[in-house]
Amino acid sequence: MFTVFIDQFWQLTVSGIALGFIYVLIALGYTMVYGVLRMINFANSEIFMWGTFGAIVASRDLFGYNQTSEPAHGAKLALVLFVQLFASMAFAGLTAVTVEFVAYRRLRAKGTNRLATLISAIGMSMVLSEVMRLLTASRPVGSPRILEKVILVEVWGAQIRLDTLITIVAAGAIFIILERFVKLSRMGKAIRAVSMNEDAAKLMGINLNRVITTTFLVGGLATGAAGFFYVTVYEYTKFNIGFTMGLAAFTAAVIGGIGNIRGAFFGGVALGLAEVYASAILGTQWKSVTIFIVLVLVLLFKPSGLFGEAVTQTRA
Amino acid sequence: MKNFNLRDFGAGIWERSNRYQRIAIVLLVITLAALLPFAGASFLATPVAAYDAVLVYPVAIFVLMSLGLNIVVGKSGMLDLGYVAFFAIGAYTNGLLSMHTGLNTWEIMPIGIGAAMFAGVLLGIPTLRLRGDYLAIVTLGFGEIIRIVALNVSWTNGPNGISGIQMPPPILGKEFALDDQKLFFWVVLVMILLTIWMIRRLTVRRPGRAWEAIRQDEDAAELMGVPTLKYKIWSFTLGAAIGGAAGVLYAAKNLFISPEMFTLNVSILILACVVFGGIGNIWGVILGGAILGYLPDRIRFISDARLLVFGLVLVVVMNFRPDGLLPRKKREKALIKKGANA
Amino acid sequence: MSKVLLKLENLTMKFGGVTALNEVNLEIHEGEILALIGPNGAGKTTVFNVITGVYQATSGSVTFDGHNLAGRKRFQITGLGVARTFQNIRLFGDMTTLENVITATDVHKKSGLVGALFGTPRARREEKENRAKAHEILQFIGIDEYADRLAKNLPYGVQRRLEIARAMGTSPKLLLLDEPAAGFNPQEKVELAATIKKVRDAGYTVLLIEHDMSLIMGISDRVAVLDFGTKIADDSPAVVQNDPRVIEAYLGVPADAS
Amino acid sequence: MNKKIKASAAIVAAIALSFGAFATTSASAATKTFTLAYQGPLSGGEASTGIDEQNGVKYAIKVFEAANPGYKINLVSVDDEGDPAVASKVAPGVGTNTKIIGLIGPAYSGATIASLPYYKAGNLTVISPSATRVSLTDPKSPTAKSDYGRPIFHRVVATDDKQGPALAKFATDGVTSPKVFVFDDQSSYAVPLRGYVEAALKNVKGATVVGGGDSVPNTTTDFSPTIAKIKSSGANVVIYTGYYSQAAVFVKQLRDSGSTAVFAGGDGVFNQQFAVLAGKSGEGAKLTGVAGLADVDAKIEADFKAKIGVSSGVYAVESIDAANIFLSGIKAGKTTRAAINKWVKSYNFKGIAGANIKFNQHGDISEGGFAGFLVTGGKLVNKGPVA
Repeated sequence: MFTVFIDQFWQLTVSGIALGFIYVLIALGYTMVYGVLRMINFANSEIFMWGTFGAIVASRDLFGYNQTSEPAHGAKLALVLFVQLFASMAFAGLTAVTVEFVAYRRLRAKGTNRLATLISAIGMSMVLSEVMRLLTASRPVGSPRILEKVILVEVWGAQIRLDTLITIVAAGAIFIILERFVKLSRMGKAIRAVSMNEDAAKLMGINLNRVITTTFLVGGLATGAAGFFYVTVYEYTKFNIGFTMGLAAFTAAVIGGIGNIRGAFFGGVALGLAEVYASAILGTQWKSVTIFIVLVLVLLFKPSGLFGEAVTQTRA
Repeated sequence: MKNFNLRDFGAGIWERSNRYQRIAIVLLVITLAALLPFAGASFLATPVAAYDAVLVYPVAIFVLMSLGLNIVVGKSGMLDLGYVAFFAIGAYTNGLLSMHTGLNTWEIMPIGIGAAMFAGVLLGIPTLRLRGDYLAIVTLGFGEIIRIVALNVSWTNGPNGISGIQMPPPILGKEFALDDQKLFFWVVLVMILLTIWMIRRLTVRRPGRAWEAIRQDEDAAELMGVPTLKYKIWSFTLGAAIGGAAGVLYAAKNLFISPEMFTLNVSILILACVVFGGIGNIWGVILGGAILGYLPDRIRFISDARLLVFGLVLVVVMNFRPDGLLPRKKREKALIKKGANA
Repeated sequence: MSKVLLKLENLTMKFGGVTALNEVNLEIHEGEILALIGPNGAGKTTVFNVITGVYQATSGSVTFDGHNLAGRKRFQITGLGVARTFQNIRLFGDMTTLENVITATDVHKKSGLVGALFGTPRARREEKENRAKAHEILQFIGIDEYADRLAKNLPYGVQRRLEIARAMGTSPKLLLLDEPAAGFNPQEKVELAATIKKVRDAGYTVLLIEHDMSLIMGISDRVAVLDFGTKIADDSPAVVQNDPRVIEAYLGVPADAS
Repeated sequence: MNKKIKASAAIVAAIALSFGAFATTSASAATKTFTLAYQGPLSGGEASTGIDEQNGVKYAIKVFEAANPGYKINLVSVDDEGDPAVASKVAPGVGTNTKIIGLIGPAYSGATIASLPYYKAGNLTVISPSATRVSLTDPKSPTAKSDYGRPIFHRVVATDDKQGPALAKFATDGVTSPKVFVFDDQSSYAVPLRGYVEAALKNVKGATVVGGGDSVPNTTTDFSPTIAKIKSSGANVVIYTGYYSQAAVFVKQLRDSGSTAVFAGGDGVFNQQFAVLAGKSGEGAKLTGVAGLADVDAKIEADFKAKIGVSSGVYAVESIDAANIFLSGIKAGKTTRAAINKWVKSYNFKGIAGANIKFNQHGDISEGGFAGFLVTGGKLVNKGPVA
């Protein structure tokens, strides 16, 4: 049972961290919105899915790649990857802002009815995934190999591949940029002000709609970046991939403490590792069960996640 | 009539009626519902799928499950995203018992309900201390766990599912038939009526007040002496019981069950029924279950874009009627009694 | 002197590094009105929260009517006979005034879910008793005319009174009132003072948090003063009023500064 | 009138409109009109399979109508989303709609089992192009009482217990002392097939099953734990029972990890799209399947593309064959459910792949088996039947 785990421990760890970094970025999408609106953005999984298509559209339609194309090298490689990343983020960011505008804004103006918002979000995610299903005729879409997956080094039996390295470094960098943005920029401060006290923030002259749109945009950009890495690593997407990835990322956000940006980071990495370890030890079929049991245990001892919600509202 | 709305209109009629008129109204409504399966030739007809079968599942069983989930989400304010778990437990209880024993549907029913309630208590005790969205994700996880277990252990036949479940034995000499599901619809209708009776009984008395207080302000409720955890577990368990009953019926109607029937989508769909119709209001929830159960089959002619339209309907209705089609009571008794229309 | 109903001994409450209550000792006697005063953030509401079980004390003990309250659940403490109101009104807005009170009267009833479902004689009887008792309390407080109105639609003053009525619904021995006069005009305050006296005369013991000095001086039997979590005075209103430490706490002028 | 009313009015209007748009299928004209149905996943995650199969059926009907003026065939699309729950919702309607005299499908075994009771009750003959579960035609299986489809169920596809040995044999062919790692995608297609493959491997000389296998939910795209298991077990052959899209994602990751183990898959992987999606990593993959339309007859494939507008997809040959059995029956004047059933039972003609189609008493075709395919140069190259 544990032979694979022991035998391949470092390889599993590397894979888990790489997967975890993708979760981190999607979790950021959930956590940003939750921090400000105290609401699960159920459509975030589909925003991610649209992000993956951004990368595909960029490579296919802008650079003319198809399934039989050769991988790119040097400056061209950097250019293609950069444009793909940009396209993924743009697709997802736009989708996120649209979701906010169509599914949430009106309800928010009417006051707080969390469940109506949740159902509206669920409806919106159905719309998003169905539109993509019709556009792709329900078929999986492959991405050509743009980045050659060279094994760079092998340490303790763990292969560090180029795509793994790029994912960890770039996703980490994007995370840090967004985290700094929320911490330091004027807009970021406004976002945090709203998340602490909406009414007070309004009184301070903060334009609530602009802040919320920005929050969705930032969350969408992070989620979109995750879409790019997903396509680069797995070279595949389909209209229904959002659900599984979204659920895992959301779980990660909750484990870390939803609404807490650092929590999203640790939650995401922890989930990536837990998933890979559990698959190796118990069999891949039990990975979700393991994750949910971990989740329940975490919540029983830390009812608002490992790092807690950014703002504790509990007052009695 | 400036602020006409259907809910208050209906409530108004009810408030103004005397005992005999009320009995007449109830009988009339029940009769109309019981006659529904005969309306198959009207505009209600469903393309492709058989109308009487659609009435049983999804429509009637969705209504039943929505009523059950409404106790949890609507009455006591706990967001449960794993309601399908209890449905699955009921269905699998029926499947396994009818495979291994000679018990019939009605004998299995109490066992299925009991199993679902037991699971409800088991899940409820550790998790119902959690609030809001944390509870939501934990229940969601529970629903997935049940499905994954059913998929991966051998005694449930794994992904192959359980086939050959017995049809219920005849009732009052009338046989259940595959090509005519009226009898089955009436059975589910009776279950729905029982559930409505139960909910109405409970809501006007102590449990209803406790749930309502918990929903509105859990801390205040506990400080006013409401044993909140106990009533939350009761609410959860009653919801589970109804979900389990629906599961037993579903397995008996379907004759075949497999894990892929019990995905998260079912939980979400039932929650959508509750919120769409009018959370907290029995009549709203019934309407929601009926419409959302029925609509996808009614609009099969737009086959490919069916789910797209369904999603759009959810978004539009929620945006224009956030409290659902028939929202929970908002007006005060005194005003209705006077028949005033402010 | 009558018997001690509630006793706080060396009560300390810490939140992380912040000490909200520091070794507080306090006794409340049966049948008195005790006012708890102090500047904002002095820890008054924290005292309420510890007594009612919202917080578990870091150290020290709370004894009520011979029962140690440590580790008891909130609803059990309410069942023993402690009830409170909230500074920021926390009524059940979607329930009627009457239902708010009945919810509280349920605490001493025996019938539960099964009784309600099958309409057992006991459940029916208890429902009737509840209803009668609730109306009685509403009449006592003087808001029975609002019985069928939704709580969220009531005028502000009535909501404040309903908070008291709801707490009385639990048949408490000790009533904790958290700033019941907040937002009242002088006329309403006078009426409220009369009501609180009436409540005490009906046999309840009252612990009151309030800022309005004239109200406190008018009705309290005793006044305790908290400052930064420490009790600095505990005596009759007249004595406390002239205590230099109390004046310092309120005005911020150190007594020995010169 | 306030906003609320306007809003609800709009909703009501929208619903009414969509109801109004529903018109009953037009009544039959002067020409002889008959109705067949296709059942399979036409929406949802599995839709591509159903759409491909239905295209095959549509093609067969077009060819038939062109060759036989005066005949008009209506095709009812029965969308079961590949989901037994949906199937049991739509099947009663199909079973009682006696206009439908024959049904091609259902595509999936689970949906078939859920539908069977209703079709048995209505004596509706079905011919499935792709439901491969053994119990459907096995009177001795423990679940025969419900699964056994006689007399109405037939299929023009070989069963899992035939494919298991074929796949085991083909995968290990030419590998000295094969150590085989087998894993599935948790679907009701893949899990039983994996069982048959593992059982058959016991009979392959020198072969051992290693690593304990794995069961990977078909929504997974990260196969690193599975690959870790494969490496740890030292397997030199990897067999996947699942579908082509996951297989392509997997085989890429397998090759990227430096593994050179033989990759093999069953008819779920057997799809031109596998080679396209997997690219270079797919080279040398061994697949078992039944030859596709393009492979069988390039001329028909060209005609198919001209008539339908897209290339043929999975199970195109089987779908066309199944449709042709019904169509020839209609031509022969068998236009009731009972007559069609008799016709199908005694059917004995060549299918488009050249082999004779004749059903045995359980509804299985007596001929037909699996061929082995090797992915070479991005194409699936037929290596001949595996017996």
